Amino acid sequence: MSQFEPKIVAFVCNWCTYAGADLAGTSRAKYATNVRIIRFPCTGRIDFMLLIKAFQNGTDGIIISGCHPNDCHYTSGNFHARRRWMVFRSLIEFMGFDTDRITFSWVSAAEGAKWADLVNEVTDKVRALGPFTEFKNIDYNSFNQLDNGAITK
Amino acid sequence: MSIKNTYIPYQMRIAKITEEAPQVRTYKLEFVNPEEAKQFSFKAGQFAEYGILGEGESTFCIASSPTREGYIECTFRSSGRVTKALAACELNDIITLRGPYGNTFPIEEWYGKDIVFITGGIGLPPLRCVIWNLLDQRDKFGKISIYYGARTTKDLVYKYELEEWQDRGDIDLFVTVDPGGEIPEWKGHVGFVPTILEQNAPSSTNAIAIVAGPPILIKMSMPILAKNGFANDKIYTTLENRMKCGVGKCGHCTVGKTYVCKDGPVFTYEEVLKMPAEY
Amino acid sequence: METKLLKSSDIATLFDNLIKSGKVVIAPVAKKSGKVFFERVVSYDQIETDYIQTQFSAKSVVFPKVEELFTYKKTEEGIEIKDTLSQIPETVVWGLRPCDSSAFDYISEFFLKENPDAYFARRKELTTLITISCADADDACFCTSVDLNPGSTAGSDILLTKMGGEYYVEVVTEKGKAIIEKSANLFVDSPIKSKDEFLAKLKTQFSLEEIKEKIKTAYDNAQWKHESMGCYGCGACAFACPTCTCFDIQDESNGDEGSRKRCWDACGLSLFTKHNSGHNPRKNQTERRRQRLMHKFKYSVENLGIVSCVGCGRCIRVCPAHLNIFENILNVTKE
Amino acid sequence: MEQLQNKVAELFEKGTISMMIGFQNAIGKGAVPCFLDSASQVKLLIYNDLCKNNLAVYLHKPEVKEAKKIGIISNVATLRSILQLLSENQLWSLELTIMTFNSAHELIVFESIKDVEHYVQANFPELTDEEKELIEKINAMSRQERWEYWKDLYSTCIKCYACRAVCPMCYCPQCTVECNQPQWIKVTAETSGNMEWHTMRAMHLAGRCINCGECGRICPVGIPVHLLTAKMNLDIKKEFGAQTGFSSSNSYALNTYNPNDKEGFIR
Repeated sequence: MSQFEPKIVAFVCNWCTYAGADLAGTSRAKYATNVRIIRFPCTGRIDFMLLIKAFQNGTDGIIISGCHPNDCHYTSGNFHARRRWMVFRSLIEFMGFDTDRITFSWVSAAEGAKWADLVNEVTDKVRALGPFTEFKNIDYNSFNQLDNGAITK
Repeated sequence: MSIKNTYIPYQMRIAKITEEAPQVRTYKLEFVNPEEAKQFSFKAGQFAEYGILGEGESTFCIASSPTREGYIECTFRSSGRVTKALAACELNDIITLRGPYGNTFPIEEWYGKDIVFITGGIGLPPLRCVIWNLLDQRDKFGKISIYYGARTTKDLVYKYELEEWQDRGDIDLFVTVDPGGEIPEWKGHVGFVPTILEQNAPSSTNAIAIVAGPPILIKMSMPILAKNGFANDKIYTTLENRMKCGVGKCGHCTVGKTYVCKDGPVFTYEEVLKMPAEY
Repeated sequence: METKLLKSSDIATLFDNLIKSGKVVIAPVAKKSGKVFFERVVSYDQIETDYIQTQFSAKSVVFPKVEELFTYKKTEEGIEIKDTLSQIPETVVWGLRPCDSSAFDYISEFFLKENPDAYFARRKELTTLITISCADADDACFCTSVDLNPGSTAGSDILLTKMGGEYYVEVVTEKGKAIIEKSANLFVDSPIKSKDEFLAKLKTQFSLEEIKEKIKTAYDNAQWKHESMGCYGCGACAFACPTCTCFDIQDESNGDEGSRKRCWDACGLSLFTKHNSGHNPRKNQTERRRQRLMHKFKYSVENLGIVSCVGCGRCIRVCPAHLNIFENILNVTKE
Repeated sequence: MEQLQNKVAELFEKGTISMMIGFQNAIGKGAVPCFLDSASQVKLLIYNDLCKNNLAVYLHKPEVKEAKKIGIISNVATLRSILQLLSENQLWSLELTIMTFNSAHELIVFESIKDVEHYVQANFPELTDEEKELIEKINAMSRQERWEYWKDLYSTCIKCYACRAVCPMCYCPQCTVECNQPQWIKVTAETSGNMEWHTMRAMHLAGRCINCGECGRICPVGIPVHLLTAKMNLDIKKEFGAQTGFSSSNSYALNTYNPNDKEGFIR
């Protein structure tokens, strides 16, 4: 069987990480192709619901990345985001969610190499974790599916 | 078991798109499966559930006349999730259709009578079906008059048909726009529908009135009709409530014990007055 | 009707035979929250026997909280739509209460009388109800007030009543008989017995005839406001109710594939009647609460001739505001 | 009891209040919220240990907003809710007369919001032992066990939204769950959608929840949803030092920041 290739979604800020990823490209750094980058105006705009939606739609791992503290294009967007992530991470941890599949990082526009490393590292980590089936299979053994008649699934 | 599964929709191809007014479109729909077209029949006043797979279903009336076979037409304003998705469709796209549902206007009972239509804005589509039905058998009815108004000239729907009806000569057509909504070239009436109705005072002798439109229009028109001698059981209206199933099961459209979807949507004003005011 | 006796010690064997027959067996199970729900079980030791009433009714067997109506797939050639009727399994419900099974009579009438519902019909056809009569009741139970009783056979296929060391078995329908015949060696014939001394004793809260008469004119009663001001506007009562049948239809999609589902909806939720224009026919919670109660005692009588309240008391137990349906009804029908 | 009834009658007669939110007797459950609009009904009012509902949620009801001059009988949780709502500018249209019974069962009618603050700060509640125990129990589980634990609970959720309906902090005219363009949260009550809903609800209450525990207490399927926000409040207190329902000028922990916030997971 061929090796499992994880799908990874990266939610990144327009001003730093996106430019950083661009730099990685222009400087011809080689990194894993598993990542799909979604650009946001700011890390402050990355709603936690997007993470859940991404997992629901079949991603295996998520990278969230933006400007380093004090570097935010909008002064404080990443500070707000940091607080939100701290709370969110501990909440889903409490709910038993696999937080190993979400990686937070600061990558500046000059850190093309860091971006490439990050993606490679996350891809390796998620590949080792295997496909994220917990969330996808969640409906199949629940009560409503039973009386839906889909018990054989 | 031979219970028909009413939740499985027909697939319909959009054969023609007409932009009626801002946000308002008319689709001409043809059955993808010609077999289904043969089985399908409906009567004036009925409605259907139009849907986009993945988005959901929305309820509106069938705007074409049952006397014209082979296709149906629907007119809708894009406002919610489903209607926005519908409005994003292009020619030849496939949408779904369930129906027809609901009761009908008792057109046979109206033979030989004068008919007065009172409607406004997006209230014309449900009546258009009746109007064309009547016009296709014009000799069976007495005088037909139509009072139709919209906020501005842009918001009038079926502009081309309004002209056609105007030119026929066998209809008294009063098209009006609200004060301030007219453009310099506008030759029709200016004023609210009830005002125009009051000025022209249609006779109630051997006549039927059909009212559809925004609640305010209905509310203001009723006293004028009463003043002109229209009995409550001679006034018809079509109610619209939120609906999901269309067959009297989901419970969304209930007004008291009445299910608008299966007991309606066509009611006489007398029946409406007996219901609790939850519509 | 055949009547039989079954030794208490044989109940597990009967249950195992049901499971071995390959049918889906739904029985009361205690969840991590400590509450008892109907769930699929595969052995007798999973089931909970000590309960007055399950948290939710067994209606989900014939009217699931989420039911896939059909799946679709968009391809180059066109759209393929497949209904899910063939996936419905044969099911046995074990251990529901007489009020619950009598509710099946009402929902069957509702779903099948006019514009019959294919999904419901199929599920109903494949479902057998094994009811256990109530030896205990609590403050919320009021089945005797709606002309039922803790040993009523209405709606059941088999009714079991515990009498000391044995179960008195009433075989109500052919479906029930088929189950009994599969385990015939466990049963012995019995003469018809009186169950009264083994049934829960309940206080009758009101006279149904009187309420049915008085509620006809209760719509404009000013007391509705006082009775329903406390209503928070959640859907708990409707979802717990064995006779509430309202539903919503929703599409769920993932790219070119997806399904259309129906799921429970509740008239107490403010969005239930809200039009897209913002107009809401039932604007206040008072009107919504009134709709629900009037439906139970007036509208369903007018439409189907049945009072659609079976007195199970679930809405009273789950109500966050502790509203009490019979208290409300009594108050709004006072002069 | 009489003390309360007399006081409320007096307030009605003076015209200080035009509606009183309190409790009345109910069959079986002991106490149910009631709404009085004249002194003639005060005999209905009761107050005892069974009066658990957090009445602050009713302050959002259109009928109550209309009545404007409101008397409300509160416990500490209700008082905290009121303070938090004040800090979120939600009660500006109401004239509140706030009452409570102190630990000696004496009726207190607060003169001003400052008094409420002092009273709350002097009687600031901790999480109950039961809640602490459960949180510790869950924290002690392995990740897999936690996942299974919540999954089992969420599978029974029916999306009746009672947790939202009883929450004094859930006052948005349109909840995210009702936004369908796009459909953020599944309407159907399947486990994945239920999980989304509870995560979303908890996140939107992070740093605003006042730990009254109503949502968990009333959940018809018995999901301890209040633990999610209670746990987050513990974190927020630990990390950012913020406490909800402490004063009427609280700032919302997730709406502010400190450049020196310390976290251990961002690389």
